[in-house]
Amino acid sequence: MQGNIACAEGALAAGCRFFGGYPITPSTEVAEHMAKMMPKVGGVFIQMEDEIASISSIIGASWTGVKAMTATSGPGFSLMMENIGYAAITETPIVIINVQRGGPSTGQPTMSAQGDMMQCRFGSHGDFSIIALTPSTVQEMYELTVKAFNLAEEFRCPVFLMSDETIGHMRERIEIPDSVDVVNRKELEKGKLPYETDADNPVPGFPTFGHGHRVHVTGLTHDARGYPDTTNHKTHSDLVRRLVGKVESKRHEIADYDIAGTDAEIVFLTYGPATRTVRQIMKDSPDLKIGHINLRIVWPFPENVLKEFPNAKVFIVPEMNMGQIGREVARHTPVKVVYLPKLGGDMHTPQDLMEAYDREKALIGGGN
Amino acid sequence: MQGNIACAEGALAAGCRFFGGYPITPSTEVAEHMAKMMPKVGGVFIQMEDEIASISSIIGASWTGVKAMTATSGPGFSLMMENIGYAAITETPIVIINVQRGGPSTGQPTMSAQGDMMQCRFGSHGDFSIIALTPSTVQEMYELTVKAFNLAEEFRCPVFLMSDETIGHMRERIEIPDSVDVVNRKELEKGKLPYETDADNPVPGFPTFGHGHRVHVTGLTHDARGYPDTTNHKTHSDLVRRLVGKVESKRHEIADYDIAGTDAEIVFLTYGPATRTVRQIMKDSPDLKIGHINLRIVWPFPENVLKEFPNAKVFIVPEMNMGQIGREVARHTPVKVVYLPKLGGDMHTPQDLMEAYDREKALIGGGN
Amino acid sequence: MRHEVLFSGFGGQGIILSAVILGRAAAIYDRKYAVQTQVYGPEARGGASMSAVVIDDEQILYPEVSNPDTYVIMSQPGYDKYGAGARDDAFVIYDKDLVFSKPSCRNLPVPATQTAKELTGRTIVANIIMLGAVVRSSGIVSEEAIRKAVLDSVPKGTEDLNLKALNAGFELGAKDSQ
Amino acid sequence: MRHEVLFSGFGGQGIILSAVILGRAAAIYDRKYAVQTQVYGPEARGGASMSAVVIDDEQILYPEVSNPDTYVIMSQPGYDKYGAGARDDAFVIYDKDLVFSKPSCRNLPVPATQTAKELTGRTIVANIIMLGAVVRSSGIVSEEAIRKAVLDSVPKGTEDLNLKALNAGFELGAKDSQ
Amino acid sequence: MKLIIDESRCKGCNLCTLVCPYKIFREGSRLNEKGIVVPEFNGPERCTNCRLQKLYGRRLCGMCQLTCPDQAIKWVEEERFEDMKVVIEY
Amino acid sequence: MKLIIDESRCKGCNLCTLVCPYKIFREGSRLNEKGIVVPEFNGPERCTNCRLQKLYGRRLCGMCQLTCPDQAIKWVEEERFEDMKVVIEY
Amino acid sequence: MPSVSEWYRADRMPHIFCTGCGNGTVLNCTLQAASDMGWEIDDTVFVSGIGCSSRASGYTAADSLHTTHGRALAFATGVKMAHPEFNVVVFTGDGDLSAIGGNHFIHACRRNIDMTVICMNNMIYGMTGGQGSPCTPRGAFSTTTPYGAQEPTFDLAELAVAAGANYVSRWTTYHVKQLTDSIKTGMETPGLSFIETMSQCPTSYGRKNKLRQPLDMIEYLRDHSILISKKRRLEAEGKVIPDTTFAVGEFVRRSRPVMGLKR
Amino acid sequence: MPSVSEWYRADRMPHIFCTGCGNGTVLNCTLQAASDMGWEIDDTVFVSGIGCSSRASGYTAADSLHTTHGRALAFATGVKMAHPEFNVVVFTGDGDLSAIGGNHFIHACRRNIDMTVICMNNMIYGMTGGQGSPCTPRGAFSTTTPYGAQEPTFDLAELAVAAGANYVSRWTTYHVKQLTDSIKTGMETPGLSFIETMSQCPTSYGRKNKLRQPLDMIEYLRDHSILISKKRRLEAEGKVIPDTTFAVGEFVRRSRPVMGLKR
Ligand SMILES: Cc1ncc(C[n+]2csc(CCOP(=O)(O)OP(=O)(O)O)c2C)c(N)n1
Ligand SMILES: Cc1ncc(C[n+]2csc(CCOP(=O)(O)OP(=O)(O)O)c2C)c(N)n1
Ligand code: SF4
Ligand code: SF4
Ligand code: SF4
Ligand code: SF4
Repeated sequence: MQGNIACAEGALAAGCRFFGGYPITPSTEVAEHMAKMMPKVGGVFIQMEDEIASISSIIGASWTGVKAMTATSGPGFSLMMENIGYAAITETPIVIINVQRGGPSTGQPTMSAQGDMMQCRFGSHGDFSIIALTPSTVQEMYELTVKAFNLAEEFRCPVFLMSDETIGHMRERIEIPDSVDVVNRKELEKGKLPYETDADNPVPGFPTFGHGHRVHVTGLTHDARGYPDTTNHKTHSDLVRRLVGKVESKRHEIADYDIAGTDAEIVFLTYGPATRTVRQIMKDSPDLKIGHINLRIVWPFPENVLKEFPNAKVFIVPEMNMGQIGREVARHTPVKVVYLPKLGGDMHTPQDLMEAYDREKALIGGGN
Repeated sequence: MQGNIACAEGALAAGCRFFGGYPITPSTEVAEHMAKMMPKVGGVFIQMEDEIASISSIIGASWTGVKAMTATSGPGFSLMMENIGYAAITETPIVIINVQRGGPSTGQPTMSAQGDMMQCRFGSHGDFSIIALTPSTVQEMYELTVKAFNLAEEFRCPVFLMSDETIGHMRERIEIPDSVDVVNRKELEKGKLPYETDADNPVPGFPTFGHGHRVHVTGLTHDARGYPDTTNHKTHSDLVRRLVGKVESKRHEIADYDIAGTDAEIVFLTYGPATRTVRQIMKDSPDLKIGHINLRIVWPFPENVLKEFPNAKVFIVPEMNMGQIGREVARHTPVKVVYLPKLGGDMHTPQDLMEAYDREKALIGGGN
Repeated sequence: MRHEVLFSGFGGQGIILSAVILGRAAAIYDRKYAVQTQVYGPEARGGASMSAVVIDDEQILYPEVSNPDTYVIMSQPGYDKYGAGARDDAFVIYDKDLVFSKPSCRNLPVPATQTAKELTGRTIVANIIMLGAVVRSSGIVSEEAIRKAVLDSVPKGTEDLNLKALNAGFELGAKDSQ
Repeated sequence: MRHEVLFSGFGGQGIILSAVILGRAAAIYDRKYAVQTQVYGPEARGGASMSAVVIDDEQILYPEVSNPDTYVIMSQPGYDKYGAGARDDAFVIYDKDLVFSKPSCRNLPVPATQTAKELTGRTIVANIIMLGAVVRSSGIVSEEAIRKAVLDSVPKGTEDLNLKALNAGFELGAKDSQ
Repeated sequence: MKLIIDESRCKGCNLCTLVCPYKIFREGSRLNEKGIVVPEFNGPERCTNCRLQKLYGRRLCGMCQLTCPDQAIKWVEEERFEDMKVVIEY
Repeated sequence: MKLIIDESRCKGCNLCTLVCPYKIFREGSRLNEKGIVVPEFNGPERCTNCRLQKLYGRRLCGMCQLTCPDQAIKWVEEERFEDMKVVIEY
Repeated sequence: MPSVSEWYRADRMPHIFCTGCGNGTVLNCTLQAASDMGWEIDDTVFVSGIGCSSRASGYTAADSLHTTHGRALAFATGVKMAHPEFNVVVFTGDGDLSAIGGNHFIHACRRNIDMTVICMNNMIYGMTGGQGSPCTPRGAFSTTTPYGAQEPTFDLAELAVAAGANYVSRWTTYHVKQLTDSIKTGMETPGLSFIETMSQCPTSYGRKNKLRQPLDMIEYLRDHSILISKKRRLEAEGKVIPDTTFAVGEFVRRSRPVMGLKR
Repeated sequence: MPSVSEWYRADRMPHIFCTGCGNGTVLNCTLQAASDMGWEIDDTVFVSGIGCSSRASGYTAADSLHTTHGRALAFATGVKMAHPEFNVVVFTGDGDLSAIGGNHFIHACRRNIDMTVICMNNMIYGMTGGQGSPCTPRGAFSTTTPYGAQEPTFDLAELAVAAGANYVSRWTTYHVKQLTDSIKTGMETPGLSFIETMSQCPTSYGRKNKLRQPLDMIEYLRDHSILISKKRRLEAEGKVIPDTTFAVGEFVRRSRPVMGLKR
């Protein structure tokens, strides 16, 4: 099965019943599969006039209580930035698939990249937080899409599956479970205000349209009733801190990663395709002491994972960009961080990583 | 004079003769002043149908050899993300004014903020680099706008004036010089290819439309001729590295900052309004040992400035956001970084900063 | 010496323009330093509006008013939000048709809106009346400076109307403040 | 054992589909592990197209072909770019109507496009002929598996046409490779 | 039924003075707490709607209410004793 | 003047076989290097444009050239000795 | 069946519109029509973009979605397609709908989605303080057309017709009865109904164009409107119609294929 | 005056269009018209968006701006307004122009900017492999309409008329002579000229709709077109015109106010 198809299947399994999208290479197969499947499951597929309309439509759909998603790639992703912020401030659960390709701009439409990792976190104006998942196998395209929907419901924020052309277009066999764990929309309790929260419950219940909540939803700074309150400093400050905090404060619970070789001095931190390459060299050279962190969720960044490697002398971060998540690593550790950018469409080869390993090994000195 | 008007006047002085924009609070006065002035100087003011069209129009205008700019705020800025990447990859000199307001989304339309600092660097998909200037006085709204145009010509990349409602709507007296230093478009030499560069000259000459270069400009990955070459890894890798490198490698030359109190243990790093507050407390309490870095250019981030404070025990970074440039500081120094977010529309007060100072002072201990 | 003047009222009363004019008078015609700032709702009318001017002989660093010495108040909500907290030695001048509370510090009630209506048939120049009154009774800028600044700032064709209002304000300001 | 098969040709020849079918045959019908990847230009036709399948008995980590043991080449530029660098013990099978170079390693020229045209009047099934030929001559997947995979993958109504092509391919593959 | 202008909502636009076919609103003169000059009634008894609405069991005109941008115009039940004052003019 | 099909450009769509009013193109049969079957000429001397263009000093038809999506159809100068072969048919 | 007063969100009144702003009137007519339709509040969703006019959604008692500038129709498409049982009404301004939102406008009309779109066309950007819009008449002043607007203007109703909407009409805030009836007809007509209301913005438009008083503006609207039937007749007779007038009335009522119909 | 062959960018040929793709034909007609106009190459700028059709700009010898998807007209507006002396020609596809680019389309028409816009309407998204577009006929198959397209379609020419363009026509790639003449008329007409060309995409549209051969597709286009004069006559006579046909010919030629005229 192709990665993109696995993603669409995962969405359907998670209960997605509304897809609004716009074609773009290399994510189009997600939409095409949805076009085929939605009528069969009683859901809605609609091809919108552009990506702005796509994300708008899924936010609208989500307010009717339906799980909704869209899929795109770089240029379309850039167009979604304004309404990603809208989903964040209105706390609308939505899932956005970005099958990354080579940027900037139209760049390399058919080639793989991971250049939108910072964008998915910081691409919309103002402060808020989001969750981003990064599959490295076709199986994970399926599983992490399910998980994306669950996290969207749990945290009421935009959740991104940040895949790439390599995994999106890769075909490998996957196991589709008979059933998956699904988190459903948590309806607002009667009598509660739409955005009423407290420190323990920073995520309010959802006042689904048509259920009698008579909610007013706005992208303006709003109070607990959901009413605009745009010049009150405290309302705004509280709201933004909550939007950021509800995700960031839970980052170690949200975290999803594998680690290996925790006693190593040289540690690779990867997400997406490079994870496979690190595993390949670890398999090929079982005697080398290689540490490995594979992040399946990069945002919020679970910086505590770095502490699992007490002997680390260097973190090598191979990315198909100029070094985006590497920046985050550097921010959290005094240990040396080596950025290993790979641009142009290819994933890191075992040679690439072995060379980096050898280089760092030589710098560190000492036996193996 | 109002900050936004000073900005427009600076643009005119720098030779801006095309303005394409769309109204949005709190940047609208820039457009309104341009509407009034452009006909008088023989330039073009056009109000486009939205912000996407606005940035498109100024890129188009720039290729005819005209200096062009637009002005916007958060929501409009988010809409410009796709074409910011286009300007970057085509190396089109343009200037974008962002008078920041409270986000995310429509947020606090009339209140001040600095929430788009990461976005201006990372908001478009893929890797490239840009330059961002941050005025803290109405005088600087004028001067840094002039400088923005000069840097755009020099580096052929999008240049941002990242102002905010506080400075944009502030009125104070400014001195307008009789003439300003202006960098003009450097025309491509005849016989050279449109994107022919070498290590010493990473910025190619400009093949202005109508001058016989017969250039093909594309947002696809292109070779030195400007022709699409979208599956060649090296073409892409070289192009992206050059787009990033032409700015980042010059970051210490581009840098524009003031420093004070280089022997201090407690150092404030500010840009925009908070600069004024730090200066106020330094004036009010001349006996305190306070270090201060005021950045007039935040991107590319001139990390060497941190080394000017050998005694620094803490960098306090007051920002009208949840801590965006503070991240960059943390990435470059092992010294403790204190984020001092202020949200809701107000700038940092002297009390805010004194409290932070006292808190850190207490933690550090020792005499003054 | 640093002066902080705070204007407050309904949106649409010209609260921001008043501050702009005062700032201009100080900066351009009295050659002092002045910084003008504001807070306003997204709505053009109805919401509360606040603007402020800091006037100083030296360069102004921190530009916000933190502890105004002079208030010009043109609505009850504006009074409740700002004027009510005025420090003891502050001076509060207010439109007595629209503010019903009584400040405890030195103050001057001015029938600005009423006077505007009587004088011109329209309430729109009430803010200029208030400006005249506050300048006369506080001397924060010279009368010559404020006159020039008003003329600079109002739409063509309304100069006479506004000067009339300013002069009316001077007269109302002359009355002893309480 | 890891097999790496690389397909290359013009866009529009069905290069990607060939790899998909081979991968499917291996993974679904031969119950091995298989990963299929590709490189293609933005243009639907004309540009060079490359796709690859890695087949292994164990789970496949690094999914790209780094050093293919089998090449299926359907254009001269495809040969120049990929086939020319084949290692000595590799096997190169190519459309002899479209590739004019002669590989130095073990190889098999197949008149696939010509045969397709003769067989069906259209060149569109040339890739299926190549598939048949490579399976027969390399044994990389079972013939049963490839037959099922072809049936799975082609548009309804064209099954017979494609089986005919596959069988023609088997026959062409039977001829001894050089 | 009786027509009232809710002073807490009226913003003094005077549109009601334009649209009423019976001209029962006229520009006011008194400044209210918000500095607003609310219109006054001028022979409100001429309003058919006030008088006949109950009788006919439906709204007869309502232009002022539909037009008033500030939802300031409403009909309220009258005190019983006003029943006597019914006068209809055309 | 003489009509040629540039084999390096022709992609074999056969649109020229449809549009030529004199039907001077017909589907080809030979596979070229790129695996493309380029159309063949069928009585090209019937083309008015080939023969009379020079005489009239302007393009007479050119449907094939305008239609050919691949810019593969061109007129080139003929070798002198072919001058003799002019035959016009209607 | 809720009375018309129940359709207002009482705890948010008074609204933020300026003195004499036409938006309040259009809100009245819309809620009157909804009430006349016998709709249930909980089956109804109001969607809007950004602008003064777009604030209207927040003063209705129903579920409402105040979205981003220009995008109301795209959000509404999601709402209606996901849940066709809702009555969906969109409030928008001329800037929101036809400047930044123009694409969603023509696509919603093309798809002919079963909803009612009410545009308060005040010929200006009110919320941001009076910049020109695609509907600002040639020659009119605004803060971005200080020398009088030079760009040709849109005829939004004609555009909606060409794009495919099933019902299209235009009225003004002076024509409250006709407007109310027309909105109701729109609500009844399957497919997309587009009702354009020429509306006064005394603050931003009036101030710049010597129509500062609400009364002046509404009289202007009244005096510059001409019934579409009359206009067509005059045109057929070859008469010149001054280009400052605009047609009011029903532009089209038809039954093209529709999306998002109640199941 | 450059000959027509000089208008092609020789070092980029052959182009990337598929066998039998109509885009190459439209390119020919456009460059022929430019050459007939006697334009200078260095006074001319071609602008395009993203899509197969939008690649056409890169095969012209002139300065050309291959922009982002849907935005060609907005970029072109900047080029033309900044430098009205240029002849500006825009190449676009039905997706580029009318899906993502719909807003710039109607606004460029409204502004009536003096340029020539050539849309290659192949009723599909070609570049991305054959998804439905707003111009995909109802019932037609594509990768995103696997059960036949359900959405109503745009009539782009009518939309351009309603939005305000001075010159609007439609032809097909079969009508190369008429198309060339029409493009030339468009180039001569001040204001925005919109020339829609129904064009064949055998690869993406044909493959899904039993029109796989270029010849089949072009014959389809020929057979489904009807002269607009004839269509109007038939309509006036009350005849039913099958909705699979489309009108070709000149929709409008007029002289509304124009922006960006040569000085
Ligand atoms: C993306 C974006 N651009 C610009 C704005 C600023 N803005 C808010 S409302 C508005 C214009 C509203 O005009 P209109 O829709 O005509 O409504 P009105 O206020 O006149 O009722 C603009 C430009 C915004 N909020 N978002
Ligand atoms: C913002 C954005 N969204 C989507 C795409 C992907 N994309 C490229 S071309 C295209 C469609 C082109 O269709 P059309 O304009 O009809 O041209 P054609 O290829 O059919 O000639 C799409 C959706 C893109 N490049 N950018
Ligand atoms: S229409 Fe309403 S708001 Fe206006 S004056 Fe009359 S009662 Fe007051
Ligand atoms: S029209 Fe051109 S490309 Fe097509 S077959 Fe004829 S010569 Fe070849
Ligand atoms: S600015 Fe204009 S549109 Fe906005 S509320 Fe005021 S009068 Fe109405
Ligand atoms: S996919 Fe279609 S539109 Fe694109 S080049 Fe091929 S035939 Fe032409």
